[in-house]
Order: sequence, then structure tokens, then C-alpha cells
Amino acid sequence: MTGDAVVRLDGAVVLSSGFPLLSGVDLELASGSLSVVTGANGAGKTSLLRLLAGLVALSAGRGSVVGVDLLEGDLRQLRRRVGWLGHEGSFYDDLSVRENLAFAARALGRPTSAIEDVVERVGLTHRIDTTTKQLSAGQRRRLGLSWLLLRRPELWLLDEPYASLDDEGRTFFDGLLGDVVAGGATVVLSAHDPLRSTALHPRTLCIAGGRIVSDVT
Amino acid sequence: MTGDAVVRLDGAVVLSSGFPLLSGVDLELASGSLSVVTGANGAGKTSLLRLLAGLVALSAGRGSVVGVDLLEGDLRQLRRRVGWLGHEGSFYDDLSVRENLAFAARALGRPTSAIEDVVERVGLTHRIDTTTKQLSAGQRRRLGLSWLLLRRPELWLLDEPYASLDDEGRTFFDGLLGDVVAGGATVVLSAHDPLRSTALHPRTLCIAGGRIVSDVT
Amino acid sequence: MMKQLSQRLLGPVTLVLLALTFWLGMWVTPPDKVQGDLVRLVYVHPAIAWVALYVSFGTATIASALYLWKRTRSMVMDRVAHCAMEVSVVFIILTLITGSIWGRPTWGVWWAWDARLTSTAILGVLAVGYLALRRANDDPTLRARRSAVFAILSAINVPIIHFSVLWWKTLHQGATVFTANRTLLIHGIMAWTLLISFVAFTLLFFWLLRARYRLEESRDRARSAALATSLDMRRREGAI
Amino acid sequence: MIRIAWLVALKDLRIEARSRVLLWQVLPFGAMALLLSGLALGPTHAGHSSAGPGLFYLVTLFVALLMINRSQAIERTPGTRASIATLGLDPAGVFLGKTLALAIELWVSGVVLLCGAVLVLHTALHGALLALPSILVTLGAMAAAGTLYGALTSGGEGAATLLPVLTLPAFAPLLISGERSFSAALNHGALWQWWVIVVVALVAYLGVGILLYGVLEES
Amino acid sequence: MIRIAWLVALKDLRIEARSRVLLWQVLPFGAMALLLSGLALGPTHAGHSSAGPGLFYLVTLFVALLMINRSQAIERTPGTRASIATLGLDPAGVFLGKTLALAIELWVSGVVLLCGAVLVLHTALHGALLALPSILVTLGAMAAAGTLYGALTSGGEGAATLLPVLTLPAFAPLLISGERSFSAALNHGALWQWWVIVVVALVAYLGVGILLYGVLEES
Ligand code: HEM
Ligand SMILES: Nc1ncnc2c1ncn2[C@@H]1O[C@H](COP(=O)(O)OP(=O)(O)OP(=O)(O)O)[C@@H](O)[C@H]1O
Ligand SMILES: Nc1ncnc2c1ncn2[C@@H]1O[C@H](COP(=O)(O)OP(=O)(O)OP(=O)(O)O)[C@@H](O)[C@H]1O
Ligand SMILES: [Mg+2]
Ligand SMILES: [Mg+2]
Repeated sequence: MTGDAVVRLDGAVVLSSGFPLLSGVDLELASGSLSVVTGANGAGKTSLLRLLAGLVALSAGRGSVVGVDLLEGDLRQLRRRVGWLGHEGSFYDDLSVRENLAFAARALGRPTSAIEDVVERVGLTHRIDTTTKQLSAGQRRRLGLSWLLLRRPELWLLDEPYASLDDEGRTFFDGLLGDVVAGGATVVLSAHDPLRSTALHPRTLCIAGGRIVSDVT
Repeated sequence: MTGDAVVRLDGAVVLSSGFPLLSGVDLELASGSLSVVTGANGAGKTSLLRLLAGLVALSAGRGSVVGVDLLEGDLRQLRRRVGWLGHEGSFYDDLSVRENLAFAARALGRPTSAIEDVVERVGLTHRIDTTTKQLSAGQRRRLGLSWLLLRRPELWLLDEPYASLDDEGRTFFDGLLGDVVAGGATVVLSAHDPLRSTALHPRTLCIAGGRIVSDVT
Repeated sequence: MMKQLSQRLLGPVTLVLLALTFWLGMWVTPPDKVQGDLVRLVYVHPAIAWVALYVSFGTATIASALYLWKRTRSMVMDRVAHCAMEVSVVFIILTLITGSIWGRPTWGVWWAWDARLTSTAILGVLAVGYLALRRANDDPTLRARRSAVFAILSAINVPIIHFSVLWWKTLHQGATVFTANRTLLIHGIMAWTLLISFVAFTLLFFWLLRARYRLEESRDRARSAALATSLDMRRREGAI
Repeated sequence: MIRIAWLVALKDLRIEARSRVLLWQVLPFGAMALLLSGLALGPTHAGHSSAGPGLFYLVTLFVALLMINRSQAIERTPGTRASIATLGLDPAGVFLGKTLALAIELWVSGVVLLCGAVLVLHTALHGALLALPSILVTLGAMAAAGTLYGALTSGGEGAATLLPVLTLPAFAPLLISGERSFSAALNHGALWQWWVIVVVALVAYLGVGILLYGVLEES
Repeated sequence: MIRIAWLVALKDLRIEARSRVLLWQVLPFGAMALLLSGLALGPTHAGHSSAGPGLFYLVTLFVALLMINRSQAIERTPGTRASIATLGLDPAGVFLGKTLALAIELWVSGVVLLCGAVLVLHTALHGALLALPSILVTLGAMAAAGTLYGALTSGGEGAATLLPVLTLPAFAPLLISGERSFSAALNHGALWQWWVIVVVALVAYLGVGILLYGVLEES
């Protein structure tokens, strides 16, 4: 695992209609690291992850993610290199699981032959031709994971990945996390519980009031 | 606690565009009981709760909830007497927390003076005039709880209530559950983890393939 | 026994009457002084319009009303309404086509901004809207209720179409066949041919309706057979 | 019923006031559409003041479609639907409330568009004022019909595009009689036949809505 | 860029084919709108074949607004936006793809509406055929402009109502020149001036879109 910083934030502030979602975050994340962001409801976890994904703009302070400057860099380049799994991990609701993944694969120039394999891994094989709209909450989450597996981004940003996954899904996810980190990618996830897997030793960032208030490795 | 059945299902089947979400559920729930519905992703937990809330129609089999027949009864009467907390516990997105609760209170003929109290209990006082759209995931969930607290329904149907609540929120919720059951209301909730509180002794219904496959008290 | 016989005979009788209308209309009846051979359209257009407006749209409306009325509520009514409305779309389109064909030589245009024509076209859009509404709703009882209400609201258009010629006094033929006090205005073989054409097209409607209904029934049977297997598959999902 | 109607109407109007969709989006759209229809018909037709009532109603119709759609969109998010359904509101009250809110919005835009017609389409001011009561009743009937048909499509697929298909034919008689009575007002002609039609339509839609709205709502 | 354009266009058309909104909803709406505009103008005006092109374009415009709205709605759900954004698709490709899909849908409805105009508005068949190429180009330009403005409003509040306000002014020149060239075709008049305008508009909107779509997308 290399030690250079994938994420570097310096007094980062994010505003949304005048309200500071983040009120000055200083953060440095090493490449190949695993970090868990915790904090009370409304502390700013989702906002931090969205900033790192290039989905919201920086209002004050400075920062760079995967080498792209958040103020001056090309946010599209950034977004292309991160993977995002949100609260509502939905895609095109009217397309089936297979069609959604085929769209992503073609868009990224990946072979579509990998799709069945990926769907198998997240356990959606029996729903591969079901319209996304009709999936259950956990199945949507699994589709989100398979989308990420297909993309294999450098930086994984996962917002409450455990929510609405069943037990078997969580075990699978733990295994996946280990693989991803071992493969050299960086992972940041938000969670309300400590990680289940004892094999992983994440860095824990605790957020409160839009700032990082504790940082334990 | 009285022993008469609040919920009675007999071979209940629910179809959605030809697919059986529930494939024959037999169930009887006593008044004042607490039940936890578990099962793998896509097993049919959400579908079962929606059926009990009168939000989807019964396609085959028979059933009654709080004394209202699911086939011939007035589903509006039923809905008025149950409380629902869904995956997306959203209300009117453009109204503030206070306005949403005031709407519910007025609609049910409750005094609006209870609102501040209820908001205080779920810990949203500092966001009472924030537009619902801008709340964080956990705050929306709390708003959903306060909506239920205001309504005090006979039958509480909670779909994954713990998801995206923080630690303090979960503790509060456990306390709430105890109160509600002690107050004589019936609670059915779906969850992927066992309940945290050891003081509660729920009945656990395990669903798989749209049917109840195990039932442990 | 009688029922079976009439069921069996419906198709052949319809065909015979249609053929008879065609033969009488084309060769036996005389051409008109003013309209010439064009008058022969009178054995097609009014009968089709009659079926479109009253027989088929009427059937759909009555079936819808019967569905909404609690004591006669059944999925059979819903299905009849649906099938009748589909056939109605066909007949409304035929009305528009035969009317246009007739209008071109008599009025010199395919279409005129006449109240009856426009309201007939609107009825067509309503019938298509009814079918679109059915497609958009998935839950059978909700679909039945909503489409029944929509059919009844749409039926208000039918009397408007009928009286439009009186209210607006425009291009379209007024009451030519019957006057208001139901005396026949045309005579002899022409009247007989006209009568036969009305009977023939009415029977054609019922024939089509029955065929469409049977198709729907067999689809329903296939659906419930498929349901048994999908219930089974769904249950097995849990066993793994 | 009346209490629920007030509550729902207030809620809709408050959301409207907050998002300012009417002021910033619907009214400019109406103004623009009025200008464009004038343009599309070319100076010879549009300048003719006899086209005024027709164009006015045509534009009002499309404005009404936008607003009906918006009035339904408020209720349409999945979470909202489930939570509100469990309030078990009296359907007749909901119908009346949504109709009232929609009617008020339509009246505001109708008056603005009428001013537009007077300015842009050379409609006589005096005639326009005479026609105002009939316009208000027609718009009220449109609001009732729109709410009713909105309930028909709610929850279904592609509700946003299905709604116009269903409502336009229903609006046709309203459009015709509204246009006729407007024209009559401009020419100081007799009005009452057209008044009868719009008043009957308004009462009929209100009656059907109060009786059947509950049947149409999602079960 | 071309690859992405194909991919996006296919995806949009597939969603369209699946939901059949065009067939069941937009086309009946167009037919109805054609009838209603005829009615609103009354028999004397609408019967006049010179009103044909104007009415045709007016109705096409409203149909186009519905379809642009729908084309944007596909991308608008919050989850979709975030996931698709992180694919980092080439914006020029996305723009071209969405324009292409929209143009194909508009062409289909345009041809159907043209048949309607010939039948109902007494537009001369020969003239209508002559005008067809200019109509197709105009609709293409509308598709490009619609996609461009769609990106402007995406993510904002009340996008469904904001869109028409922004696009209508942009459509005004297209509407006028389309109508003129259609009228010219009917009267066997000179066409080329109006051709120049629509072709320039098409090229300009495509160019601006390819260059600036990325800037307009949500940051
Ligand atoms: C597209 C054009 C036309 C349409 C949509 C149309 C529609 C209709 C409809 C709906 C009726 C039934 C009315 C009722 O029974 O209440 C009807 C009846 C009739 N139509 Fe037409 N029509 C068209 C053109 C014509 C033309 C061009 C003629 C002849 C010049 C014509 C002659 C008749 C006659 C004679 C009747 C029977 C009238 C009666 O007995 O009341 N129609 N048409
Ligand atoms: N316009 C606004 N006015 C007031 N507060 C706002 C506004 N917009 C956002 N907020 C607040 O900003 C915070 C956003 O937090 P964020 O969504 O990042 O929380 P989170 O840590 O992900 O919480 P959760 O655990 O609930 O998901 C919330 O507290 C929300 O109430
Ligand atoms: N039309 C359809 N075709 C195939 N499968 C369908 C269809 N509609 C729904 N389903 C399936 O029905 C099931 C619905 O289950 P439900 O939402 O009740 O699950 P759940 O137990 O709540 O799961 P979760 O834990 O993920 O929330 C899912 O497996 C879904 O894929
Ligand atoms: Mg969050
Ligand atoms: Mg669920």
C-alpha cells in the first residue's frame, strides 16, 4: 500500500442555501486505506462523502481528491474515478438489472461479458431481468454494489452500505471490503455501527457539527 | 394486554404485475404484542407490512386487520388506524417539520400544541423550521417517528426503523417501543438485526419466498 | 339449448346479413337524384355510427355503471366494458373514415369544423384514453374502478354528439332517416336495406365483442395457470 | 369535509407560495404562449380581435394542464403517498380542497392572461370585463375536472403525460362554451346559453368529485 | 463521443419503447390538441387552410414540451443523478444522444400530426410533402434546443414548469421560420430564406450543445 494522499481537504466548507453542511474539514487519506465516518444524525457524513465524490461544490477552503483539485480541477475526471453508493442507490428505474449494468459497462468501455459474473457475486441472478423499480430495498443496494464491482473505481465512497442489507449480504460486503482494500483502492464509508469484520482495521473519523472531532486509527 | 387478534391473515397472496410478493401468509397477531419480521432481502417483509397497512390489495386468501376485512371492509378506516414508517419516510418535501406535523394534527383533529413536545422528544427541535427536503436521512426517520407519536395509532407498522438512526436515536426508539407496547398498542417491525433492548421479548417471524417459514416467541 | 344455438348462429347470421346489405346496397337500390351512387354510403355510415355511439360505447358505459353499483359488481362487468370499449375504438375510427369518404365529394373536404364531426373525434380520443388509463394501472380492482368512472364521464359526450346537429345547425346531415316523431322518411327497398344494415352491423358488434371476450377469458385462464407456477417458484425461493 | 377541504387547500397554497412556481414559471409561460400563438397565426389572423377569445382559452388550457400536473406532483412521491394515506383523510374534503387551491391559482393566471389578451391581442377591454364572471366559472370547472382526472391517473405509470390526454377531451366543451360566451360578451350578444353549460359542468364535476373521489384514490 | 451518443440514444429509446408513453399518451394528446385548437379558433378561422401551418406548429410545440420534459425526467431521480454522474460520461456525447432520441420521437409525432393537419385542417397534401424536410430540420433544432435547456433546468426546483418558460422563447424563431417555410411550401413560394434560418438554428444549437453541455450539467 502506497502512502501518498488520495484525499486532501484543508478547511473545507460546503454551503447549501446558506447553511454550512460542512464547517471546515481538514482531512488527509492515504491511498489504500479504509476509513469509517461516524457521527450523529445530521452531523455531515453524507455531505462529506458527496464532496469527495465531486457531487457538490466546495464553498471555501481547499481540497483535492485523487489528484484533482476541487476548486480548479475537472470535476468530471474526478467523478469518473470514484464510485458512489448512496442512500437511494437507484439507477434507471425503467431498465432491468442487466440493462442498467450493460449501460454502465458500455459507457466505461468494459466488456459486457462481466455482467453475469458480477450479478452472481451480489446474489441477484434470479432478478437479472427484473425492472429496477420493482426490486426490494436490499436488492437495490446489491445492484449498487454490482455497479461498483463492474467499475472498480480507485476511491469507493459508500454511504451507510450496511443499511437494508441482510445478514448474508453484510458478510459478502465485508469480504468485498477486504478484497478492495487489498487490491489497493481507497474506501471511505459512513456507518452508525462499528464494522463487523475483525480482520479490517479501519481509521474511524467522527463528525459533529460539520467538522471532524475525533480521528482514531 | 388483551388477547384478541388484531391481525388475522389466512393464505394471503399479494400480486404485483403477476409476481407474487406474498405467496400465502397465515398469521395471527394478538393485541398489544410486539413482533419482528426478519428474512433475506426480497423475502417479502416490506410487502407484508404494506398489506397490513392497507396500502396494497389482497389478491387471494382472506384477512382482517384491526377488525377491518381486507377484501370487503373500508380500507380507509383501516389506514386511519394504523401508523406507517417506510423506507422513505418522507412527507411534503416543501413544508417544514412544524408545518408537516401541523397538517397531520389538524387532519386528525388533535391539538397542535403537542407538536413542539413531540419534536423535542425525537430530538429535532433545532430543525423544526427546516424544510423537510433538506433534512438528513436520519432526521427524516425521526420526523417519521414524531408523526407517529402525534398520531398514536393502534397498530404500528415500522419498516426497518433502525436504519440510518444514530446510536442515541436507537436508544430512544427502544424506549419508545417499550412505552408503546406497554400502552396496549400492537407493533410489527421489520429488521435485519435482533432487537437491541433485552427488556423486550418480541415474537420473531421469519419470512422467505413470500411466506412465513418460522415463528418463534 | 336455445342459448347454444344462438351462440353458434351468431357468426353465420352476421355474415349473411352483411352480404345481404352489400348486395342490396350495391345493386338493388336505386342511385339518388342529387348524390348519385354516393348515396349508397347511407347503408354503411349511419349503421356504423349507430354501433359506435350507442351499441358499443353504450355497452361499455352500462357495464361500467353495473360494475360501480355494489349489487352487480363483478369482474365480468369490468371485462365486458373493456372489450366493448376496444371494439368501440374500431367502430369510431370506421365512422370517421366512412364519414370522411362521404364528405370529400359532398362537402369538397375530408374534414369540416362541424360540431358532430369534432365531437365524434373527441369521443375517439376518449376511447383511446380509456385504454391508456387501463394500461397505466396495475392493480385489477383499482383499474376497474377508475376506468368505470372514466367511461361514465366520457359517455356525456354521446348525447352531445347526437344533438350537436340541432344545437349548432351545421354541415352534417340532420335527422334523415327518422324524424323526431319517428316517422320513416325514406321508403321501399331503401328503407329495408337501411334496416338490414343496422341489424347487420349491430350483430357484427356482438360477434366481435364475444370473440374479444373469449380471448380475454383465455388470457385470464393462462394468467391463473401462470400464477400457480409463479406462486410455486416464489415459495421455492425461500427454500434455498 | 369542509374542515379537511380548508386544510388541504391551505397546504397546497402554502407549498405554492413557497416554491413560487406560479409566479416565476407558469405566468411567464402563459405570456410567452400568448405571444407565440399570436406569432404562429401570423399578423392577419391574430390581429383580428375575433381570434382573441379562442387564443386566450387555448393558452389558459395549457397553463391549466401545467398547474394540474403540479398540483398532483405534490402528492406523488412514494413516501408522501404512504404517510398521507394512513391519515385516512375524507376523500370529498381532499377533492374540494385541491379543487379550491387549483381554482385560486387558475383565477390568478386567468386574470393575468386576460390582461395579456387585452394588450397583445387587441381584445376590447370592456368586453373582457363583461366576460370575466364566465371565465371564472369556466376556470373553476376546469379545476374540478382537473383534480378529478388527476386522481384517476395518480400512482399510475407516466401519470404526467397521461393526465393531459384524459383532461383535454373533458375540457373541450368547457373550452367551446367559454370561448362562445367570451365572444358573445365582446359582441354584446346573448350569454345565457353558454352560462348554462359552464355552470352545469361546474356543478356536475363538483358533484361527481365529492361522490366518487374516494373510489378513484389508490386502494 | 459518437459511441456515447449512440449508447445514450439507445437507452432513451428503449425506456420510451418500454413505457409506450409516446404511442398511448403523447400522440392522442397531439390529436386532441389539434382538434381543440381548431375548435378554439372556430370554424371560419380553422377551416381557412392558411391557419394550417401555424396551428400545426403550435400543437407540435406543446407536444415537444411534453416530450422534452419526459426526456429530462428519466435522468432526474436523485439516485440516478449521483450514480450516472460518477460514470463521468462525455457531455458532448450525452447531449448528442439525448438530442437524437428526442429528435426521433419528435419526428414520429411530427409526421403523425402532419397527417392530422392534412386531414383535419385542409392543408394541401402536396404542400405538406414539400414542407416535410423543413419540418424535420425544425424539429431537429427543437430537440437540440430542448435538450440544452433541459440541462439548464435539471436539478433545480420545479424543473417541470421551469423548462417551458425557458424553451418557449428559444423556440419562437424556430416556430416562425418553420411556419413561414411551411406556408411558402403551400403557396409554392420561395423557401430558401426560411431554410437558412432553421438550418443555422440547428447547427448553432448543436454546436453550442456540444461545446457547452458539460458546463451546464450540474457541477
Ligand atoms: C368525418 C365525417 C363524419 C363523421 C365523423 C360522421 C359522424 C356521424 C355520427 C356520429 C352519426 C350518428 C349520429 C346519431 O345517430 O346520433 C352520423 C349519422 C349520419 N351521418 Fe355522418 N358523419 C360524417 C360525415 C357524413 C357525411 C359526409 C354525410 C352525408 C352527406 C353523413 C350522413 C349521415 C347520415 C345520413 C346519418 C344518419 C343521421 C340520422 O339519422 O340521424 N355523415 N354521422
Ligand atoms: N437549508 C438548510 N437549513 C438548515 N439546515 C440544513 C439545511 N440544509 C441542510 N441542513 C442540515 O444539514 C445537515 C446535513 O447533514 P448530512 O445529510 O450530511 O447528515 P448525515 O451525517 O449524513 O446524517 P444521517 O446520519 O442522518 O444520514 C442536516 O443536519 C440538515 O438538517
Ligand atoms: N414484477 C416483478 N417481477 C419479479 N420480481 C418482483 C416483481 N415485483 C416485485 N418483485 C420481487 O418481490 C420482492 C419484494 O419483496 P419486498 O420488497 O417485500 O422485500 P423485503 O423483504 O422488504 O426485502 P428488503 O430486505 O430488501 O427490503 C423482491 O424480491 C422483488 O424483487
Ligand atoms: Mg446521511
Ligand atoms: Mg424492504
